[in-house]
Amino acid sequence: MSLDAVILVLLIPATTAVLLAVLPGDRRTAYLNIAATFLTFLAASSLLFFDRPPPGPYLLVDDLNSVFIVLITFVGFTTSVFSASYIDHEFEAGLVTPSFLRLYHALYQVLMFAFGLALLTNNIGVMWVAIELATLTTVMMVGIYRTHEALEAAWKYFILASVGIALALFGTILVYMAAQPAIGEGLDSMVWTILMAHANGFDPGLLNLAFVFLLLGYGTKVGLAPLHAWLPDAHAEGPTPISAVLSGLLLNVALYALLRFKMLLGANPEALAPGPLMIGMGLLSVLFAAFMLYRRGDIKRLFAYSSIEHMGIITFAFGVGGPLANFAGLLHMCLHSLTKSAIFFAVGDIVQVKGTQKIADMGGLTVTNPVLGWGLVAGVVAIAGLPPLGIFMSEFLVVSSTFAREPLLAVPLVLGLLIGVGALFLRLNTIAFGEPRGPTHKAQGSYVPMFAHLGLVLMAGIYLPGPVVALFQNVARLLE
Amino acid sequence: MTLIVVLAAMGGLFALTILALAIGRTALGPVVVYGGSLLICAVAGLAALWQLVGGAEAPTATLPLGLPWLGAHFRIDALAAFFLVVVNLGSAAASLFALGYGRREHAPMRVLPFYPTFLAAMSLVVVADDAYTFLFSWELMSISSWALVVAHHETRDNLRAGYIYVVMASFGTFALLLAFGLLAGSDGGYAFAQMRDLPLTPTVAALVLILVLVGAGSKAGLVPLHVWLPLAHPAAPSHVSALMSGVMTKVAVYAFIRIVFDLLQTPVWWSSMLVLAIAGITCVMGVLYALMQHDLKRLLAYHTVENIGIIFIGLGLALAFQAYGLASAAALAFTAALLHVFNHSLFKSLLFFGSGAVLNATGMRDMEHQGGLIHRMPLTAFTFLVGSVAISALPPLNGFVSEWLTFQAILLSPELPSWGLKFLVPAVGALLALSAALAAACFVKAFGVTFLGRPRSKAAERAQETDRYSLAAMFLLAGLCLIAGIFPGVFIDALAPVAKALVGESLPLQSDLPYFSIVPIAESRGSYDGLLVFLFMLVSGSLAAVAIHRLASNRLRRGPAWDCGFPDPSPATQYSSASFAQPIRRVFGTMMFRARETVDMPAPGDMRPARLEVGLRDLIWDVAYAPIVGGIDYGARQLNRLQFLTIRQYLSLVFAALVGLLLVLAIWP
Amino acid sequence: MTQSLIFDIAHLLAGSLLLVSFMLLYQDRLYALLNVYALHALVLAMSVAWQAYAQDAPHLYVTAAIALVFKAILIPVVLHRMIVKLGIHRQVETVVGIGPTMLLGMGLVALSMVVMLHVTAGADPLAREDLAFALSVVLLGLLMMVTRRNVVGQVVGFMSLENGLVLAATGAKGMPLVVEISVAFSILIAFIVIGIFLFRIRERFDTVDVAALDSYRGEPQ
Amino acid sequence: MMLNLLVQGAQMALVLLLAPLLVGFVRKMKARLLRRQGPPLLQPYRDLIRLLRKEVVLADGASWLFRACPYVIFAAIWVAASLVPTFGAGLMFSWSADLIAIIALLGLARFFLALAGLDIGTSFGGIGASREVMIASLAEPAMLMVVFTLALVAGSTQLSTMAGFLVSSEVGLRVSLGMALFALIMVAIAENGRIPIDNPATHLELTMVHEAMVLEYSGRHLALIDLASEIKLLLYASLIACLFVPWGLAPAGATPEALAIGLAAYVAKLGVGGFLLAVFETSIAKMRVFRVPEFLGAALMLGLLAALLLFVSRSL
Repeated sequence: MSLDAVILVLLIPATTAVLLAVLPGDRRTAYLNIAATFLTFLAASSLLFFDRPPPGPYLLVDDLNSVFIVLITFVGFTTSVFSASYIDHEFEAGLVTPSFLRLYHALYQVLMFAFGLALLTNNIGVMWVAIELATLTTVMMVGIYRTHEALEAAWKYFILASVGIALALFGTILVYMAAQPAIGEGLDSMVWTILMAHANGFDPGLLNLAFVFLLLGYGTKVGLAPLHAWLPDAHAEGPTPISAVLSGLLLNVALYALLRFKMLLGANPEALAPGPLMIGMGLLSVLFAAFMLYRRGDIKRLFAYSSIEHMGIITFAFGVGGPLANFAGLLHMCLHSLTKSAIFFAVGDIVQVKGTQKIADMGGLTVTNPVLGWGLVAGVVAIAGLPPLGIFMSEFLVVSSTFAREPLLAVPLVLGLLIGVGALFLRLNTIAFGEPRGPTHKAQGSYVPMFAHLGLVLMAGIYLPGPVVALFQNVARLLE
Repeated sequence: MTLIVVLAAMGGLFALTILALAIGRTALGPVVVYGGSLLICAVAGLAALWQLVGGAEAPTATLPLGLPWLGAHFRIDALAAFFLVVVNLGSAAASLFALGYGRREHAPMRVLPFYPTFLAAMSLVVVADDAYTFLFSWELMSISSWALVVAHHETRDNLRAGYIYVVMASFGTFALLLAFGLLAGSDGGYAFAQMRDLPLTPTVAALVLILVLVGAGSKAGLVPLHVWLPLAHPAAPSHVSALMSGVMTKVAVYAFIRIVFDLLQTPVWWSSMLVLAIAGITCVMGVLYALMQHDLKRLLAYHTVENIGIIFIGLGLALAFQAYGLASAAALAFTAALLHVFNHSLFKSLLFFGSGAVLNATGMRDMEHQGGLIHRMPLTAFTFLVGSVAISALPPLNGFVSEWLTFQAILLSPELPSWGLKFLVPAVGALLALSAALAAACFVKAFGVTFLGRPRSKAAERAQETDRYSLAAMFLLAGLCLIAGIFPGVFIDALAPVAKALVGESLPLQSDLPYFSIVPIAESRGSYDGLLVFLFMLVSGSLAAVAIHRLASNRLRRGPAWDCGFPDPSPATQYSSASFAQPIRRVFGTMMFRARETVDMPAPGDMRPARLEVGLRDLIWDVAYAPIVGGIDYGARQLNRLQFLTIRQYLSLVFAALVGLLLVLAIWP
Repeated sequence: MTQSLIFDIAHLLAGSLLLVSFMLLYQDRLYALLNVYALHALVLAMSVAWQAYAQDAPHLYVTAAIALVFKAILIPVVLHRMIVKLGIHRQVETVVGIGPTMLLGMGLVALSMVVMLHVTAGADPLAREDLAFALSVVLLGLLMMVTRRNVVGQVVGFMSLENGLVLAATGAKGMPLVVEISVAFSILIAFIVIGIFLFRIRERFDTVDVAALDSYRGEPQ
Repeated sequence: MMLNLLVQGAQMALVLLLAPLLVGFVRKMKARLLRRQGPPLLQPYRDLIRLLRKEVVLADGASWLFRACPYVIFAAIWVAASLVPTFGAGLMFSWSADLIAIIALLGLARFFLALAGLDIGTSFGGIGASREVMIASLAEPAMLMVVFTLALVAGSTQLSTMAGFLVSSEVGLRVSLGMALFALIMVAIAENGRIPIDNPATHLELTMVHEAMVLEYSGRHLALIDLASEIKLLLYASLIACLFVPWGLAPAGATPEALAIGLAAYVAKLGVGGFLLAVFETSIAKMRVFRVPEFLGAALMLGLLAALLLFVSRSL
């Protein structure tokens, strides 16, 4: 039964992608897009409820990736809802052509397929291929507007991502070579479950080397400093739904790959602990992004950098390890993708309302568009880690659990968070409050996805349902 | 039972928030929200009072909220009950005031939804019994009050105030978070009960103490962490200012007491010195800053800083006595601090209400344009006068009682064996005395310049007495100030269980002494009887009046002011707030504020008016904050270059990272 | 044929690939660069073919064929055309001089050797040596990307890097998906080349012809 | 009980009656020292009665506070004075306010006096009020430091107890007590607006402090305020007397004889005190207003030093 669900998760997007590619570009295709993502979401969430199939050579479902797949498909669904209204407005405004729509929606489904494959595969090679596919797709989507800035951003993204991919592949090969003596030649040496089973027999040195390459390779996708360079521009120049997809989905998928390999190293006693490396890059990203936030004049780049900061926090949390920190990291990842995509929904509307991305040209949003403005305020309050919204809980857990064990690590983290909060509110003051500036049209995009996400985040801050907690705790134990 | 009532009340307040979102725009909105909060807070306050006086077993409850595997723990012990009373009394009074004041709010949707949440959050902090619930409510309190501070966001200053406030608030929260992290230990015992049992090493305990002092102190407004307070408190609508100054700072005091006296079982011997020194400085700095202000609400906010200093002096003394096992002395100091917490919440709210009424009547916060309001709004003037006398620590009102107790506690310092304290405590006493005297001076200025003299502007001439709800609130608090001043024994006895629970000893029972007098230690050591002093003054004053009017003349004639023979027509020649403070500024200001006076005297025949300009500088900002701001800006500017590299340069970054990591691997053992 | 001979030949080929990488670094004229790259691909094809023979893994012949046809012939020709069409300078502009680059390259090779010998004490020697060469080729390719200003130079750098990957992949005994991966990579490279042509990138990756876009990041610089 | 009540009443009446006399005595002494005839001893009484008979001329801008202030000031100071032991310690209500409370009562009086100065809205009232609070802001802490010193010696802030302790033998001579006395005298001079701080006799506007505040008062109001300030002088005199020369002070619940002796001793002390004050005032000149802070700062330092030295001398 549930294997079919797994197949469905991959099949629906694939077929829809083909369908959308052949269908003529039309506004109605957006609804097909929504329907497909919704079905994918249903199929994915069914994975939680039915007993799981035994891991095959290519497909695997366990607690870890079921959490990811449900999150990814859900955000994918809500984003498609938002993008329908958003693209519709672009279409009316005559900014995009039917062929654009066709390409856009087809690529969207390809992307969902790539994500699903990357998450559900049991084979590190396939995972690598899937992530490369996702990268190429997002590259095309970022460049889809064909403006100078968009092309340059896409190109930059493409080059940096290609190098990242190359490094990741080298790492994958190294893992195979480490596994091959213990497991033997052939496919088995690339299958997760088998790798995990025999991990302690691997050559630790090769594993370490492999992890370095994988950290840099997939870390490029996660957007960790100093590999982050593509991220702000890609977020800023693509269509806003794609910014939401990048922040909410792509980064997490790449992180998932990292986590898998971290588990692999963790399973081998002689291999060096991956923790310190991840902690180091996490801290670097947090501090770096926090400072970078200050001089951002472009609203989408602002929140792109905030994504870097939060990916840093998550990497840090997983690097610290331990049941509390892992739980916190997982929670933070889910809540961050919900919140950040909600923020990008708001930003999309704001940019359409104000007709610019320059923060200096927008102001007094809570006066002119109260719902949108307060939505953004809520989003920023959430992303700043303030209650009643959920990120407060994950930050609470990360900081307090770290400080009890490694005080010297928590201090720079806290500094980074504080500096980040300062920057975010500084910009929020300009955007949401003060005298209204810039045009004041009504916003076209639908508010439903934004407030749905914020509602979930709010609930997480106040009450986490038992099953979710149990699931997360299992995963946290898995990641040990 | 009590806990259920309180939690239900909080639920009600959150419900009001939802309701406010719905009907906030209608004329009914303010009435419902403020009326509702008034009732709810009154109920909660009474329940807490019952808990405090009845002395029942501390009720506890755990809801399946917050941290999943922990749940939200709530508990009302004596301390919590006392602070619940303070919080809800203040909230109820503010809501009553707002029933009149809040209706004239021009942006109701920016105030109404956040107001009940703010109230609820403050109470939740007090009843929380685990770290997550505590910090959650704490930060909810900050963020909702932030929303209220930026309610009037059109003016740049308010936005700036809100910004500094939110940053400082997060800073404080992180400090507390780290403290709780240490208290909880590595396996995350976040419930307060677990923290009490966790043994700590002295260094860790010291670290916790410093973090708490920073975290709670930044919220309470201890110098030098006070900078946000005088900006944020005045920026909010007046009833919210009253809450922030009168109540929210007390919640911060609660946090300090809860952690240092309750959770932190390991004593830190030098803690008292640190607290005392900071508190003493806070007192004097606060009142000196206040004296230099022209903005009535900002002046009041700075006085909050001063009073927080007084409270912390009491707490520091309690720590000192406790550290050397002088339980009864500790109880005296502790009770003094708590009593001042209560008193200050009364008169500070009262004074902010008064300033709100003035702001409403004249539309200005600047005292330099007020004047003569006592003729136009006599009732407000009367209540404000009562508040001023109370906050200046003058008998027979309540402010004097708590400061008197603090002095009595200071006089017990010879019993302390530690030499440092022997010398520190009298010095702190001197600072306390200085700040008390300066406070009196400051409120002569505040009341005199605002309410007395002649109107300095058209608006002040046309001022109208404020509405009856506001007056009711103000008279309620003024009455309480008087009652707490002349029957202090009752209140001290109410505090006995708190002191008993936290310092292990409590003051002797006061209420059975003759004439409601209070005797902290022994009759021979010192006693005070507010009631008698009040009666004596009443009797002798009225006696004199009657006698004179009967026996001597009672004739009266109105005439122009004499003023040594040249009465001046223009109100501008009156003493303004700046000129009133000038002597004191010349005494203290040159050192404290780098006060510089520049006189621009035009040549004879030159028609332009002469100008005297005074430049004041906030040294604390210059020394402590400006560098941080500059540093962050510098860092941002330097790092920002990385946003504008070419792809090849970015690749070089990746390359460098790779080579670096490989080198690490190569030298790895 | 004895095991040692197989090993020696594989070793020789891998080593010569590294050598050619150094030759790439040394070139200062684009045409020459392209020719050397063709040689690079050729050596790779031979080494892959040899591995196919050694591990008698026929599917590796496909990879070898791809390397030969696509990289050794097609790409250089296309790039050659491009240089002519876009009127790209014939000079290879370097960030640091050729000499220092070579020294850096030496350092990198030494590093990769140290790392390999340091970490892979246990692995079987063939794989190990191969891996060391592959790693150095990868690093040299990256070095080339960051020290060459020309777009062509950078592309060539990337492609040599990718050759290193393929070398490593084929060196790993019985690694599945090698063919798929090499195909995927060829697609990637095709994309890049097309991209260059599409965006009419003249000199560097980061000056797309349309404007000096580096200056603009939607931000006040 | 009855007797105690009587004694307490007697004390209240006594301070009321004696205060103008003290002032008259000081004036007389000063005049004599200047080789002048000087006003008769009872002149202050005459002034008061004359003022009481006159009608009040109230400035137009005056508010209800302006009319209430004289009574508040008078009441506060009178109550304070009647709680300071004059001829007998341990009076019936002496425990109802200790020394700190008494100082606070004086502070209350000053508070309202300053407000009255501001009420009419004239520049002179402002000058007076602002200078008064400036002086007070230094005098009060100095006074409190004196109280600390004495309280730390006597282990009490209760005047009767302090007097009782200080008269006892175990005190002995202490450097800190000397400093305290010195500081207390300086404070007393400042608080009562005597030379060199302020000149009660002057009407040179720019040098006035006290007079400037009461400039607008007339008739019975002025009478009350003058009387209050006279009582204040008496209060400080008797404070110094009972704290530093407590001999002859009748203990609590004493016999009428003892009370009589105490009364005689008290009058004698006042006489000496008044004479010394006169000598002091005639021998120095008034200082500029902004020299006052240094003067009082010195007093404050003396007080603090006294309190600190106490520990040293004690621990020895």
